[in-house]
Amino acid sequence: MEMDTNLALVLVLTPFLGFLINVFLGKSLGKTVSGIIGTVAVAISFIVTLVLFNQISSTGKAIQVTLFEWIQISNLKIDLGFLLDQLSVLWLLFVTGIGSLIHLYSISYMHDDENMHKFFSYLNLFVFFMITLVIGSNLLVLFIGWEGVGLCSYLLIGFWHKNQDYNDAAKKAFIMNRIGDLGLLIGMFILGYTFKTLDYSELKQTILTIHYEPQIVWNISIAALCLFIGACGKSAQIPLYTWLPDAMAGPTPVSALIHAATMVTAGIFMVTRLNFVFDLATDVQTVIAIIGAITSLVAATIGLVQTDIKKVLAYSTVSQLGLMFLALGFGAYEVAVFHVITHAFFKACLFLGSGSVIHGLHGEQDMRKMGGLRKAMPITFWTMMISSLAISGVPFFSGFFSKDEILMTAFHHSIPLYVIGSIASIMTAFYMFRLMFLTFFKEFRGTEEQKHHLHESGSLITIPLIILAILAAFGGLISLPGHSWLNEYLAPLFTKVAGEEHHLGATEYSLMGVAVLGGLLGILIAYIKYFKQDNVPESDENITGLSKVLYNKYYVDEAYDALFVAPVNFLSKFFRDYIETGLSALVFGFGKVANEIAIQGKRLQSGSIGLYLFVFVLGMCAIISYIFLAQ
Amino acid sequence: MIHIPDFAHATTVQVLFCFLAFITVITAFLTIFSRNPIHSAIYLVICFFSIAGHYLLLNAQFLAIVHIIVYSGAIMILFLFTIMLMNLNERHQVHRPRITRLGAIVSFCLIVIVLITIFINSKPIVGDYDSTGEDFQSIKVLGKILLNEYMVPFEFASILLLVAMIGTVLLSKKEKLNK
Amino acid sequence: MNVSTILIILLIGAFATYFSGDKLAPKVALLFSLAALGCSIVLLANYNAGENISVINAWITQPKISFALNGDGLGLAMVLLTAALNPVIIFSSFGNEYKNAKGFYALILFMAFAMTGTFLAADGLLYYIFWELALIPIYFIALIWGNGDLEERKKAVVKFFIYTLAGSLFMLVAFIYLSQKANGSFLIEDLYKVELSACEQLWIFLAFFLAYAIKIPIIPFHTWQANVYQKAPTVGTMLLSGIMLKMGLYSVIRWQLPIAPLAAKEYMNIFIALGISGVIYGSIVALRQKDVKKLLAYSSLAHVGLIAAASYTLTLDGLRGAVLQMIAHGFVVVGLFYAAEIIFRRYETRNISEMGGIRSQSPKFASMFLILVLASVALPGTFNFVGEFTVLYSLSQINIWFAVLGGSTIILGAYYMLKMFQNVMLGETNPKTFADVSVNEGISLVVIIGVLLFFGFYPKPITDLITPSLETILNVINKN
Amino acid sequence: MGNILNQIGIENYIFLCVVLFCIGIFGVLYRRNAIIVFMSIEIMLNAVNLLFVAFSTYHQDAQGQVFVFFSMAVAAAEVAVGLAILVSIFRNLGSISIDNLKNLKG
Repeated sequence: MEMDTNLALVLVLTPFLGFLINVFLGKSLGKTVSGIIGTVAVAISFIVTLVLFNQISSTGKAIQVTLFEWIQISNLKIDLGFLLDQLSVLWLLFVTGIGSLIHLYSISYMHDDENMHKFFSYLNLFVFFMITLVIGSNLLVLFIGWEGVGLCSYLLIGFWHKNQDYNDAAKKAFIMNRIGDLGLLIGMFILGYTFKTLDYSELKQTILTIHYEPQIVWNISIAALCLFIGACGKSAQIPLYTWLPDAMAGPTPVSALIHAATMVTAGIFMVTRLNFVFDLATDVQTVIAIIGAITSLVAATIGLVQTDIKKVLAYSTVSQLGLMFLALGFGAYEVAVFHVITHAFFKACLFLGSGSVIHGLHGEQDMRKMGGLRKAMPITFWTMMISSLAISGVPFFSGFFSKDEILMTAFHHSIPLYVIGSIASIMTAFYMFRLMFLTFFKEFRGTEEQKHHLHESGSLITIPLIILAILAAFGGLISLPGHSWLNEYLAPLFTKVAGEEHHLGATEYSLMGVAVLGGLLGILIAYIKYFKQDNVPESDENITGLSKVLYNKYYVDEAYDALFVAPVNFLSKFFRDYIETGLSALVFGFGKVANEIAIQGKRLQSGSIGLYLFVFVLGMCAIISYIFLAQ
Repeated sequence: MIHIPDFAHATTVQVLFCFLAFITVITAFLTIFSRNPIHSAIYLVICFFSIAGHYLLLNAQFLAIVHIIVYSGAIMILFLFTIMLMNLNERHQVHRPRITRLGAIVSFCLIVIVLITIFINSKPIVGDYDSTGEDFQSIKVLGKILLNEYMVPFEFASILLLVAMIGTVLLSKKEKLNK
Repeated sequence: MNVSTILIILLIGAFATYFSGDKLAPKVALLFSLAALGCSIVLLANYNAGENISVINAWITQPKISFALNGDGLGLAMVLLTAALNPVIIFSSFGNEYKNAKGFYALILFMAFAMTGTFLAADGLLYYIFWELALIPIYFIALIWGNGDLEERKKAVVKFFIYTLAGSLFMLVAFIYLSQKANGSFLIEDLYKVELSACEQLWIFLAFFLAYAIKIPIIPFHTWQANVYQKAPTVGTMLLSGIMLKMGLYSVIRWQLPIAPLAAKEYMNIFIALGISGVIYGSIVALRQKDVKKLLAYSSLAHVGLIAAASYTLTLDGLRGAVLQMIAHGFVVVGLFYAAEIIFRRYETRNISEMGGIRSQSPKFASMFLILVLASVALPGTFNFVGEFTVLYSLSQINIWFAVLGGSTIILGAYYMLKMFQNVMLGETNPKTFADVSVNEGISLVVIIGVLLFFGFYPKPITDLITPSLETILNVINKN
Repeated sequence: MGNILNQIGIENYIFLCVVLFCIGIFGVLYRRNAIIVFMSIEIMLNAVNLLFVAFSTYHQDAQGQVFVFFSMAVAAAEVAVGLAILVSIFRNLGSISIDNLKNLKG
């Protein structure tokens, strides 16, 4: 037990130590050293995770570590403790694994930035919080990580803080997340109120043994809904998704690590972690499925017309997250987890690839000014190609297996949602290959200056790309249809029989075929439109009709501004200018009234002693008669 | 009810009381209504003497004597000196507006009515008054009480008088013009 | 050793400071405030060792007024807050030059004396005297050493003084009425025992409420706050927001609720709603403030609204959360005002629109400021989160909508604080140079941040300290 | 020695004192001359003193008389100071009509 505690502490605290070193000494250590420290810190965590993974997959037992009592609330005790089980270790594997790769990548990518030590300290802090989020033994420890990663996201989106647009994006991300956080808190309150505990294992015990009354079921439903709102905020689902595309203001490694591979999957982690709660709230599950499906479709349609390479990937991320929630909505947690993992591989690879491109073009992100990079950047091209094939669901790449399972699950539960998911998948294939064609094929459309400097990125950038591409290609092997290592590994977590193992019957094969065909169709359209016909998206002013609506993201941001931000600002102004002044005048009014009474009363004091005496005698008469005659 | 003395069978004491009371009231009235302040002062002296008579009637010799000394001797002399110092006479009679008079009469009537009503309404006082025969008001007894029980107030009275004296001197001292 | 020692130290300190001359005064004041801190720590140790540190002496026999100081956990926690913040506040003023410094620092110590007395007093009239005594120094501090136009300042400060004084008078009336019922005794135990009808309780409750609602302040009694915070010197603002506001909140728990529990239960929802509307109102008004100190004043309004709401839940969680949040808010708000003062020292302005682009010139200051901002929006890991979570949890036990509405502070709070942070610190490098924090400034901020982070992860000492006395109070509340 | 009140009756004293007191009040209200006002006040004081003595006899208790004694001391002091004030008023204003004393006007 002592050993486990130490391991867990090493796991959590190494990135934190890296953060501290970089914060306090980073500047004097120099850029490369601080980068190495940051990377090594995460790599150590990764190694510890491997040890733990080995231990857990061999023993199958979860490790529970309690450090000390944190918050006392009358009927629930909240410890600062860790729970290392199959789910958390799995999550840790790709958090620290991909985290290490991205740290490595950043050493080269951020080398020109004067605040590189700060960047690494923030990244380390992020990893620290992410690990806390994943291994917390109760919801409140999860919440530390949950808000902590939000903070790091804020810091990293606004990393180039001299640009106020970036700061706005960072602020927006933080506040949108906080809306979700409130939901999560409320969910926690209801759970705490109903079950008197927030500890996962105790919660599970209680829920599995409790006697179900309508009130309790109702509470669970509301709690699940609130928790889902929290997940919406963190995992960028409708209606709280608008921050994620804006979050691309941050450096590209950040987008890869936080806004694609790890942080945004926290919502899925939380739902999976609390699967026993969501299983009891079937109505909420339906809501989750519907929202997931709609998100995936809406984000995919917006992704069709974006011209910023990172924006395309961002909307793709939102869309893929939607698909994961679709799976969660059907109770197919292991399917969602599977997609989380494959998505982490290929999306991280895509983002890093796009980062490599941007790096090569000295900060150019507009795809209209790219093209023909295939020759100059072969490694980047091939790795991105593999990942694009994976995300498009081309057979035998990782995305094929995971996406197919989601669609299959959807098909078994709800045909309309299956159709929506499939359309989103086709669109995914289309816009990914639109991206590929616009970026890597045909002639270069940028300036001569840029063309002159085109070159493949250094090995620190390409090595992570290659590793991720390999994972993206073969990651699907962990959960082959019919023989799923992942399902077995995760089985102890779920109360229901892990998924409904699909028999690979005729339906399944035909579904697979439809999916493959859909993916190929998307690729084909992209090929025709952007390779054969040599189209280049029009410049901003010339966009019209439906594509203008799409290009402007359905005007959702504007709608939110008009619906929420503007009224609050108006109220603020109104309160400040009228209510505050009014209340103040009211208080001064008391003083004014007193003053006025005094001024009027002054006249009574005429100074005429005769009058005073007269009044005095009258008063005396009144008092005497009251005392003696009023009885 | 007001007990009206039966004059036919009045004792000496009763007659004396009526006489003194009559003088007291009349001179008090005259004090107020005299136009000349000097006359007022003279009437007031007579009034005070009659009150001293009442004190004697009530067998409070000590007070009667003190009263004559303090009021008739000291206070009234002070009044007379002041009046003479100011050289006040009828010429200084100030004009009294009608409203003042009306007010005065109204409030006078009012307070008389109120007090009389209270007096009538209150419980009748027993006709028999107990008399223990014990000496309670001779100079000897009063002196003991005053200098034992009321020692401290007595001393304070002296301080009061001293302070009043100093105050009077200060107040009436002619201030030099322009400081 | 008992709790009166700390009062004596502070009082002597006030006089010693006054007579030490303008040059030495700041150092003497710091010395005495540190001595008071040391004394309070010793007291804490004694208390934890089970010693009786309370004092009770007869003072006036008719009516029965005693010099009674109650050294229980709750009072001690508040005394510790005062004693810990006081040196920080005094030390933070070292960068400024004050005219007639001896008077200034003597008044600070005197105010600390009165506030400590308020937290300790266990006799209604003694408590009232300390309560009013605390008002006098801040009046002079704000009036004489404040900033801005003298006429405007006078208007704001006099309004504050008369407003709070008028509110307190109702409390005095309530106390006198209570002591009549308690056979002329003002002792808190006797007042707790007084049996009152529901109607009487309501009136008593309202009389107390007026005094506290103005002091805390709860809307709509807050109109003095923003102006006074803006006009007072920063030290005064820190004293007001860091400690003096807590006097009102503390008194709600110590006096108002146990004395009139029936009324508190009957009208609980109304008062909670009032507190929560303060949260929303304060947050919204804070959004559009141009002056940093005013913005912080409204944020303070929002936070104390939440604390007051929690106190009125009459649950252990609510009271505990309220106390935790009081202490946390005390530290964070002092830190934030100090940060505003640091900017003012360099830029001579409090206008947000004239700031910006500071972070690139002074990374250390920016980091500390950010931590304070984050603590103020209750990021987990800071002390404020522990408080706010407990508070919101207690509200959710009464009615989940209270928690939802009160919880809007974590959204709106993040909105206005981050907006402020962005406009003050971020953006293109400011053309005016901004020197990074000096050692002196750094020490104050680091102490505050250290406290916030330490108790953020390990609030147990404070929770253990306050819980028994809160339970006692709850027993009194629930006695019938 | 019997009680003198057996022959006169306390109510007669009360009646006398009330009348005397009312005369005093009337004088205060009716006259403008400050000295006469002062005299009226003395009449009122004496009315009260007389009542004290009467009740002292009624209760067979010396306390009332002691009180009268003190009230005389106070009256003496009062008259001395009051007249001094009047003198200085007269010196400044050349009149002692109370209508002229309006400096207390608010």
